Amino acid sequence: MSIESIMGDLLVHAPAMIIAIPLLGAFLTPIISRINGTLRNVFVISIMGLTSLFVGVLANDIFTSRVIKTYVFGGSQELTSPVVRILLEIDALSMFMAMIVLIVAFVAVIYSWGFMKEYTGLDKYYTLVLLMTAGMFGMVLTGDLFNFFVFLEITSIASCALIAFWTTKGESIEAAFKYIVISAIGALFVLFAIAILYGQYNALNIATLASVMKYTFLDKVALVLLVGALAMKAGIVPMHMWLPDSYGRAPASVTLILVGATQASLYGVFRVCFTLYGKSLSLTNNILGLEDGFPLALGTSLGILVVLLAIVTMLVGVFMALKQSDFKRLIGFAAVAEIGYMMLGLGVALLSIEPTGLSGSGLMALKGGIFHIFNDALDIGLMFLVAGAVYWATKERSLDKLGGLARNMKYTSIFFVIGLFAVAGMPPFNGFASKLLIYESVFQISPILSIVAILSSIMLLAVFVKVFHSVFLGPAIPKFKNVKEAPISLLVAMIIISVLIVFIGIFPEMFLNNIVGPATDALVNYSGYIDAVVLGGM
Amino acid sequence: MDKRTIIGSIFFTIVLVFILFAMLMTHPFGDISESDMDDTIIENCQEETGANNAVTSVVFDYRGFDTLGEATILFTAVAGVILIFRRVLHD
Amino acid sequence: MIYNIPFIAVAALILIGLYAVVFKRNLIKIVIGITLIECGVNLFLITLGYREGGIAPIFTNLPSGTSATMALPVPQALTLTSIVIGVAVLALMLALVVHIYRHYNTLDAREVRRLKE
Amino acid sequence: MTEMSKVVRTITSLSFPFILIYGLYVIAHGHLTPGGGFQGGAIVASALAMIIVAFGSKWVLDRIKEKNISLLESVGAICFILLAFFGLTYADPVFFKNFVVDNPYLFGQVVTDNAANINTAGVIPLMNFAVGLKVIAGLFVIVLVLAYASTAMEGKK
Repeated sequence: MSIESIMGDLLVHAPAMIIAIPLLGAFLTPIISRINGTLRNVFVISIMGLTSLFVGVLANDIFTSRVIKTYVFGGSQELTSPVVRILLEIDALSMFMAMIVLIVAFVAVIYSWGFMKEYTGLDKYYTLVLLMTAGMFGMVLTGDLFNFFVFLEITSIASCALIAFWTTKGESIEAAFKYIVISAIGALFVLFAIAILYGQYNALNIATLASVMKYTFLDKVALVLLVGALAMKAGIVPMHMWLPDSYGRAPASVTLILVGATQASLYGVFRVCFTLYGKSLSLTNNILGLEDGFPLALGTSLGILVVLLAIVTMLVGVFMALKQSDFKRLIGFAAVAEIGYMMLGLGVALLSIEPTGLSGSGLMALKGGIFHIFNDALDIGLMFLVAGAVYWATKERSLDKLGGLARNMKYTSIFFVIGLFAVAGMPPFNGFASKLLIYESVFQISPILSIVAILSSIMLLAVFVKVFHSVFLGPAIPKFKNVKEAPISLLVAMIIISVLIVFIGIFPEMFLNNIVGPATDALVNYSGYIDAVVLGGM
Repeated sequence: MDKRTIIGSIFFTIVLVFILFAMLMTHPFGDISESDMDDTIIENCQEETGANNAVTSVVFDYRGFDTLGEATILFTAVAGVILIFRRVLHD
Repeated sequence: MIYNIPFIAVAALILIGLYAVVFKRNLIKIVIGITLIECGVNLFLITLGYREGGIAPIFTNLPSGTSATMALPVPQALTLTSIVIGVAVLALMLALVVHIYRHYNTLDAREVRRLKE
Repeated sequence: MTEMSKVVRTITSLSFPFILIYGLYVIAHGHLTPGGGFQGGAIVASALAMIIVAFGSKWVLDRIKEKNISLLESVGAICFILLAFFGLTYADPVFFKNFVVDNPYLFGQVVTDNAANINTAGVIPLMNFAVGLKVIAGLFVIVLVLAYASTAMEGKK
C-alpha cells in the first residue's frame, strides 16, 4: 500500500468517518472514563484530532477541486435512479460549516479540560459533547432530508442535557426545559414538512426532491414550515427567548458548541431556501401578478418577512442587551442581534433572487451572511469563553458585583478587547469584513435598513465597552483580591480563537476568495447540486 | 391576556390554517401517485439484503445510517437522564 | 370521503397537542401536548405509506409467484425511527420536569420564571 | 416507589420469563416477521419495568447499579457501529455494507422462495441483536432512574 492509495482511501471514506468517528468515540467514552479522568480527556482530544484529520483532507480536496462529493451508505458508490440509499452530499458550503463545527468543538473540548475539572458527571459530559459534535457534522454533511431531521434531534437532545449540567440551580433546568420544548416542536414541524414532501414525490433525497419539485400549494406549506421551524431553532424574534436563557445558563464550553448548533440550524434555512427550493423560487420570484391569489410570489414575501424579522431581531437583541446585569445573558442577547445580521443577508438574497440566478447585491448579501456565520461563531464564542473564564475565577456572574479584574487577569482582558472589537465590527478584526458586505448590499435595497444595521452595531460596541469598564476596569474589589489568572487550557482555547479572529481580520480577501466564495457559489448553484446526484440532470 | 397568550394565539391560528389546508390538499388515503423508491426496494430487497421483511431491510440496510442515528438518540437520552440525576443517584 | 378520516385525525391530533402546548399552564400538560403532536406526525407518516388493497411488505411464507400489492416500507421505517426519537425526548422532558418540581415546588408554568426578560 | 403487595410480586415473577422469551423471539426473528431489535427490546424493557413497579426501584438498584446497565448499553452501541465499520474491511468497502450476505456462513444465505429461513439476511440479524441489547438496557435504565429519582425526591420533602 503506497501513500497515495492510503490517502485515496482516506479521501473516499472521509465523509462517513467525519460523522462515525465522534460517534464511536462517544460510545467508548463511558468505558474509558472508568479507568482514569486524564486518560478520558486525552482520548476525547485525540478523537477530535482524528476527526480534524479527515475534515482537513476532505476540505483540502473540495476547496481546491471544487467538486461535489457524494458518499452512498451501504451500497455501491454508483448512483442509481431512484436514489434509495442514504447519501451524504458535500459541497463547499457543507465543508465550510463542517470547519466551523470542528473549530467550535475542538476549542470547547480544550476549554473543558480546565473549566469543568471540579464537577462530577464528567464522563457523561464528554459523551454528550462528542454526540453533539457528531450531530452537527451530520446536519451539515447530509444529503437526505430525514437524515437531517435525525441529526437535528441528536444535536438538540444532547444540547438540552448539557444546558441542564448545573442541576443544583433551578435556572439551568428551566432554561433546558424551554430549549427542549422549542426544539421538540421545531423538529416535529420539520418532520411534518418532510412527510408532506415525501407523500408527494416519494423521495427523501434533497437533490432528487429539488429536481422533481412542482411547487404546488403543499410545497409552499412545507417551505414555510421548514423555514419557520429552523429559524425558530436559530433564535429569530419572536422565538428568541430560549436563546439568552440557555446561552446564559449553560457552562461556557457548552455555550460555545451551542453557538455552533444554532449556526447548523441556520445552515438548514440556507439549504432549504437555495437548494431544495432554489429552482422553484428563482423561477417564480419577482414576477408581478397574481399567483394563487396572492399579489406577491411566496419567495418575495418570505424575503420581505425575513428582512423585517431580521431588523427586529437586531434591535431587540441590542436593546435587551443594554439592560442586562448578568454577564453571560448579556452576551446571549448580543448573539441574538448577530443572528439578525445573518438573517438580513439571507432576506436580501431571497428578495433579489431572479430566474437567471442570483447576482449583484443579492449575491453580495448572501456572501456577507455566510461569511458572518463563521465570524459570529468566533466572536460570540470568544466572548462566552471570556465570560466563562471570569466565572471560573470569581464564581460571580452579576455585572454589578464584578470589577477591577484587569489587574489579576491580564490575558483574559486582552481577549475580551479583541472579542469586543470583533463583535462590533471594527476594522482590524474579522467582523468588519462580513458586516461591510452586508451593509453595502442592504444599502442598495433600502438605505434606512442599512443605517439601522450600522446603528445597532455601534450600540453593541457601546454595550460591550460598558461591560469592559464594569468588569475589568474600575477600583479593585477586596473580594477579588486573590483572583488568579485562568488556567492554561482556558487560555489556549481563547488564544486559538483570537488568532483566527486576527488572521481573518488582516487577510479577509484571501479568506473570502478561497473559502467563502466557493461556499456561496455552491449554495447559489442549485443545478450543480442536483446534477451531482440525479442521473441525467435536470 | 398576557404576552404569551397573544403570541401563542397568533402562532396557533397560523399553524391551524396551514395544517388544515395541507390535510385538504394531500392525496386521497391509499391512492399513491408516485412510488418509485419504495417499489425499487420491494423488488430488490430479497436479492440485495436476503431479508424477507422489507421493513427490516429498509431499517437496517437501505437506511441503516438513520438507524445508527436513532440508536444514538436513545444513547443520548440515557446519558442525559443520568447526567441530570447524578446527584440524586450518588447521595 | 370516508377514506380521508386518517388525515382528519392527523390534523385533530396535531392541533389538540399544539393547543395544549400553547395555552396550558401545567408543565405535564405541555409535555402531553408535545407527545400528541408527535403522535399526529407519526400517524401522518404511516398513512402516507398505505396503498389501496396493499398487504404488509413481508415476503415470509407468501405463496411463491403471487404478486400482491404491498404497502410502502419506507414510511414504516421512518415512523419507527420517529417513535424512538419521541421516547428519548419524552424521557428527557420528564426528567427535567421532576427536577423543576424539586426546585420550584410547583408545576405551574407561570411560576417557573426565575429567568426574567 | 415502594414494593407492591405479594400477589402482584408473585404474578410478576411468574409472567416475567414468558415476556422475556417473547421479546427475545421478536428480536431474533426481526428479518422474517414483523418486529426487530427496537420492538423486541421494548417488550423486554417493559417486562423489566414491570419488575421495577412490583418490587420497587430501590430493590432493583440494590442488585444492579445503573452504571453497569448504561455500560451494557454502550456495549450494544459499540457492537452496532463496529458492524457498520466492518463493512470497510471487505471487498468494495463502504461504511454500513451488508458484508455477511451471500456467503456460506452464519446468516449468509439468500433465498427468494419466500421460505421462513432464519439463516438469511446477512448483517441484519446481528444488528438486530446489537440494537436489541441497546434498547433493553437503555429503556430499563431510563425507567429505573426516573422511578428512583422521583421516590428519592419525595422522601426529602
